Amino acid sequence: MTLAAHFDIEYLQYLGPDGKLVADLPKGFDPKTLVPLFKQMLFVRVFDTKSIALQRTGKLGTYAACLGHEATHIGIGASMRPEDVFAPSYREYGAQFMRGVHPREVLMYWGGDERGNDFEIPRNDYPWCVPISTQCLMAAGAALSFKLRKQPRIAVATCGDGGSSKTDFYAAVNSAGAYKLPLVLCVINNGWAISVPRASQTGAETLAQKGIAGGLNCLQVDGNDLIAVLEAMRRAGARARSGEGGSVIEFMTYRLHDHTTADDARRYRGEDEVKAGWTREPMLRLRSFLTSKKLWDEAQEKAWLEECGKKVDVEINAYLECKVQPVEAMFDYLYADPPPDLLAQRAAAIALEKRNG
Amino acid sequence: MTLAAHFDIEYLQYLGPDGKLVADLPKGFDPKTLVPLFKQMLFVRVFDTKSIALQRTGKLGTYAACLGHEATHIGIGASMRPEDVFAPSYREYGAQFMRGVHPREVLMYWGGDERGNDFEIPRNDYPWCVPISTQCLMAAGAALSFKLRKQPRIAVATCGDGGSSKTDFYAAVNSAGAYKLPLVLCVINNGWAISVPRASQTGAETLAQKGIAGGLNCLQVDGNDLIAVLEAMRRAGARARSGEGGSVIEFMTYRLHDHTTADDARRYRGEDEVKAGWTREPMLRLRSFLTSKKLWDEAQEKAWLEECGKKVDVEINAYLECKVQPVEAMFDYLYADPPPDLLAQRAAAIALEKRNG
Amino acid sequence: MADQKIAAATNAPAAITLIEAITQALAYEMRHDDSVVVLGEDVGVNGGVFRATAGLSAMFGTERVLDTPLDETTIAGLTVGMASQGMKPVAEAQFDGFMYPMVDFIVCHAARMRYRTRGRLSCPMVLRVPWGGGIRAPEHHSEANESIFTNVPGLRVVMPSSPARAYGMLLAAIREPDPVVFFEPKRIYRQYKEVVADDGEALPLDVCYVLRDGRDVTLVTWGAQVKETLEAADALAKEGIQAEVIDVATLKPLDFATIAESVSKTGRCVIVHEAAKTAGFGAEIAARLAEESMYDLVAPVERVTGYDTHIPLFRLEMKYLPSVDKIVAAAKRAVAQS
Amino acid sequence: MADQKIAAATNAPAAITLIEAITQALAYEMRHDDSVVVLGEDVGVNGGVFRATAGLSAMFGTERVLDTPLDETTIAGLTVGMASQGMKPVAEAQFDGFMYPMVDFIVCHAARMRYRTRGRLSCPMVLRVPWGGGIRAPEHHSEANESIFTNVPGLRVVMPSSPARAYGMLLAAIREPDPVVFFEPKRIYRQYKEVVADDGEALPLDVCYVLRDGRDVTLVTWGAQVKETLEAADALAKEGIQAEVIDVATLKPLDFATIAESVSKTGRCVIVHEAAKTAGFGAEIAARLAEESMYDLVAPVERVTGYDTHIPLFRLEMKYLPSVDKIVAAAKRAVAQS
Ligand SMILES: Cc1ncc(C[n+]2csc(CCOP(=O)(O)OP(=O)(O)O)c2C)c(N)n1
Ligand SMILES: Cc1ncc(C[n+]2csc(CCOP(=O)(O)OP(=O)(O)O)c2C)c(N)n1
Ligand SMILES: [Mg+2]
Ligand SMILES: [Mg+2]
Repeated sequence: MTLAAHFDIEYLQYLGPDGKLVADLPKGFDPKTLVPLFKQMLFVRVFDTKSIALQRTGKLGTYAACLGHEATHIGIGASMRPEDVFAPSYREYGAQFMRGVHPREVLMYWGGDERGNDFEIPRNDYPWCVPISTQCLMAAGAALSFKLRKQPRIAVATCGDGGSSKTDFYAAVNSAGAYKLPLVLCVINNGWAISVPRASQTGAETLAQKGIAGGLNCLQVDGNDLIAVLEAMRRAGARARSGEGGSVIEFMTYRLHDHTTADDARRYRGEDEVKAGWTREPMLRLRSFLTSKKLWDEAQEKAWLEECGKKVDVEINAYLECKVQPVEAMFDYLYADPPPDLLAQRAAAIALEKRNG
Repeated sequence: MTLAAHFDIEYLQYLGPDGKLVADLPKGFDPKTLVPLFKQMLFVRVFDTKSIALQRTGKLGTYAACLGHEATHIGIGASMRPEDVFAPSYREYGAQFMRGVHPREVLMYWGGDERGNDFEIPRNDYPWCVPISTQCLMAAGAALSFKLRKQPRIAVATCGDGGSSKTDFYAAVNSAGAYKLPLVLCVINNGWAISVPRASQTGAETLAQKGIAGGLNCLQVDGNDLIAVLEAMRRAGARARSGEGGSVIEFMTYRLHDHTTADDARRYRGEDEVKAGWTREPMLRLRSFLTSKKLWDEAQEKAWLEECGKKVDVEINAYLECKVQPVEAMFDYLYADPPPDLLAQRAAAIALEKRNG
Repeated sequence: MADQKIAAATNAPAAITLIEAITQALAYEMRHDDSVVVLGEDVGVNGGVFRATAGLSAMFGTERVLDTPLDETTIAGLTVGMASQGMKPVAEAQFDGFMYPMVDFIVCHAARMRYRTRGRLSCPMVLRVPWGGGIRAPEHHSEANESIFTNVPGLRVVMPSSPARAYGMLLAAIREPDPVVFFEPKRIYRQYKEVVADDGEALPLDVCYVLRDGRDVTLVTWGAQVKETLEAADALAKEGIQAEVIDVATLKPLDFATIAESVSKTGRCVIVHEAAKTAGFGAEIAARLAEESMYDLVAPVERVTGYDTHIPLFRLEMKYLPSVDKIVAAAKRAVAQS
Repeated sequence: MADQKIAAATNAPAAITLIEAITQALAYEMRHDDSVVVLGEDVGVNGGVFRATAGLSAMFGTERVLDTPLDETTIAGLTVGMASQGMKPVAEAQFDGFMYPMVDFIVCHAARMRYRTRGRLSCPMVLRVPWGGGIRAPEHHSEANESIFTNVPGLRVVMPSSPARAYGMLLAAIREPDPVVFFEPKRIYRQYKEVVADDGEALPLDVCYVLRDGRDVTLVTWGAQVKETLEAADALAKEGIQAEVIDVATLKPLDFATIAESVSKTGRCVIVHEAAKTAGFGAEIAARLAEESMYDLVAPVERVTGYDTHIPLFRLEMKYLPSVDKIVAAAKRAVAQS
């Protein structure tokens, strides 16, 4: 048999579900650096819990929880530099917080207010992206712009296991390979795309191998293991920054919550599976690892959670106090230079508002 | 290093460019069966040459030549059964002739007459498909319909190296894997997509490996070697028919002509490359192989070419004699049950025709 | 309409919502025609995010109710492929805002299969699209994009606005030998119930429905705005203005005769739709009036539509949509002219 | 217009065709603005299948003139990505019939980037689309699909019909801070030459051009039909009918004021376009007339358009398109009314 080509896909994992190391730590890796990240993971979980509660009490629109994804999200965010560009799907709050997005902005977006997308800090990051995986291809375009202008920046996009079936994802893979783009495509495989299980999306054994279609670097990672996430992102980032091109990383995690607050996952998946998911979730193992290293303890956690609660409440209040935009906001951000007919509609809308009091 | 997955892509070749075997023939393969196929290849080349001449003299619209692709096209056509469905792109006449498409139908299509698509024989085959690679996904849909209705049929689609960049191609790969479809995706890599070389399309080492993205069977083949083409198609067909799912086969060949008669390839590729292409073309080696096996000789070729010329001329005449459709043909095939406003437009168009004589 | 259906029913039919009527029609046709399959994202065990396909997977199995990979291009391509080989696929776009990747297959293949092959192949498919705003949904879940398809020859574009019409028109759409884009006004999916006999009786796909008679002004609308338009007619009646209300129901082909007849009586026409004004489908109706009913019109045509901007996220969306107030004001303007 | 340009030119400018004007505008703007890049299939060394980008690769290198992989989704997505990060990409769809896969990115992202981020990000891109039929091209190479974009808020949709307008409007499109879909009537790419100074002067993207004055009937058109419409005006003049001819040039936003002013004078309007009639962009113009010019109209509006079927393959295509005859007949019908 003559071989035309040959490919291996590596699997990365350091921390087992029980918090024990299953492999040597990456060279030079200092466990102390995990503590602030673990704290961020806890913060995100508090935020997530309170956001769900907010939705349940009618104070927020549909909300996509991130329960169970914390290690992947925080690891991705932690690996990026401020000048890089992040193109999220819709639930990667942890990564966004690491980049400076305010929790109140998340709430405004899901609260039906476009101003939530006007991030005060990562000014060039993409907003949440509802049309699945289109953010991957936009990120490829961003990466292409960095490359053409010789800027030392990379683009990082995330999508789901479902999203990896989307043609836009493949287009991003293809472009990244064709142009050797500084792009990291993160496939966050949480097992489900609403009600459709991973196995129904594709006949591929791994989602990482989709990168082979474009000649990209491919890696599969335990996405509940923060150390593995960080190491995978470090490698992909280094490749991207040094001109070696793009990567596809599959992060294996699990969606512990419903798809969104509009979904009821009991219709399509069993209790057992969810229970098993809870045994592999990312906080448990990291807490136990850090505790074993004497880097974390119960008292610290209690104090920190309290602080998180307060911080999140400040954000929630800021969100709740935010007045609805005036009716002309509908018109004011459509064109830099709005045409006369649109201005006439704007005036009519304002007049109608005034009339209706 | 823990491996998540591992892939090998096989390369198939039997006949070297010099007509000598570079590997043992597939088990049970009888060289005699190549003779009628070689004759078909010659027929296609005669047809192609005459069609180009027809275009040059203003008697045909833009025409996409198939010069150099004969082994791949004939091999694909030969491997299919009448009840299968073929979804070509736009230059696979050889495969279509094997399935019963009349040369005059090809000419009518490129001559600006929709009746060319109304194949008399392969009634369920798809017509030529201009929007690149959409035929691949339609073929996946056809394959899905066979699978759901438990019909023992397969779908075969062809696309180019350029076409393998198209999102529709990836969607076909993904669907074939997700549903384990009886589908064979043939990527005919002729080195160029109009002016864009294969290397600019993708960073992938082979186009065959794109099938890995969907968990398909992948194979790379010397597309100028009819034996390799037949063997690759046999394997992929057998898999498809036995429920093992889809394949991506990359056929390595070369476009010896301009992209179409509307193109001038000298603008973007060198003479040397084309010259080298002629040393690897498919007829040369097959002729020499068959001659060495005493299965073919010069006299036979001369007689057969003469016959081909006559056959093609009959087809060309039939095409040239074919009257333009009446104006109402524009309206008559749009809906099974045309709406009244359309019928009114039809009547107006007929009236206008009459008025204008 | 509904009354006739009750009469035709064999056993006491239940009152159902528009979305239940969709489910009922799908189930009916799947029972009676083996070649009908349903496909889309989450249409299987989950029954669709709106529950339009609830129960179908259990009834007909996963070979008739197919969850697809998450890709709209895939859904469209597979659908065209199946339809052109003799099946009758009913595909679902999960939301209006996700159907754009389907445009290529709909325009280049579904709408042309019969035309380009001179009738050798055809494409009897239905694309169901939950449509429109006003349900406080996230971005891209609230779009009124019907106009994209109305300039495309070879398609039928329909939008029922009552349970009975949803049932009858969906049956017709599935039986139609050519492709149908079937918009479902999601805001009124559960607005009210109506008795709809499960008798398999299709409704025509080429007529407008006069929902209310009136002599003073013709209000023409479709989809969810039928609700506000009927309410506006009520409000106008209180002021002595008799508005005729027409539900267009089938946009393509347009039954302009029914609209023209009404306008020949009223002399005034207000077109109401949710999509942005410019080049929305209302323009076609106004254009036909300008061509064919000019001598009947005693007042300029009015359009009450979404503004020429995107439907905002939900805190502002109701201000974007046509409202009873806006319709009433336009009708009064029209009636004030003579 | 052209005259003014000659006056403004610094060195003797040459007479060029419409397509050469496109190339000239691209080259001008690439010389003056580093952030402008061109991308598409075969736009590099091959200079585009129509030669619109001929020479640009040699002048500006492969980092400013990018051949893309063969995928229109890719072209659209990369373009939006680059534009939203501060570049000014000018993308080419090789033919009108291949731009459908771009609809998703244009509608969901390009048209919304500014809106959804409240101005934080924007999308200054141009999508060039060789447009229309009549060149005896293969299937899918002859489509008039401009109406798809005209209902989409946030876009500009333009179509020049002379070398001077092509040059000035393309410069304007590239400099425009919001996305522009730029249709190029390929049938008249090389119809005639006109002197167009390479002076970098842009033309406005929001005006209609009155190409010929007349008092009897207003002929409104755009793109390649400007040719037939002007010829029809000549023919009408021979019969004593003075037709005013308006090239819409920018479809979105529509400069309706110019059309209304003309119709207020002539009282008659014939709209000519190549796309299928139903819900073509002509409908919007007719609708505006029905809303805003009703009291000026003395005859019903007429539309002379492609039929409501696909443009046929080339043996029949000229019978599909609006012709001088058809325009003249419609204008005479209009003038016969009073
Ligand atoms: C183009 C498009 N189609 C459908 C949807 C509806 N939808 C939203 S999320 C989702 C599932 C996504 O699953 P996955 O990619 O695995 O991401 P996850 O939600 O699991 O993080 C679907 C179908 C959408 N947002 N966009
Ligand atoms: C969607 C689409 N985009 C662009 C084109 C124009 N086009 C026709 S053939 C072609 C190149 C195809 O190259 P390849 O797939 O390698 O096939 P080949 O012609 O070499 O057989 C292009 C760009 C098209 N037909 N369809
Ligand atoms: Mg998922
Ligand atoms: Mg090729």
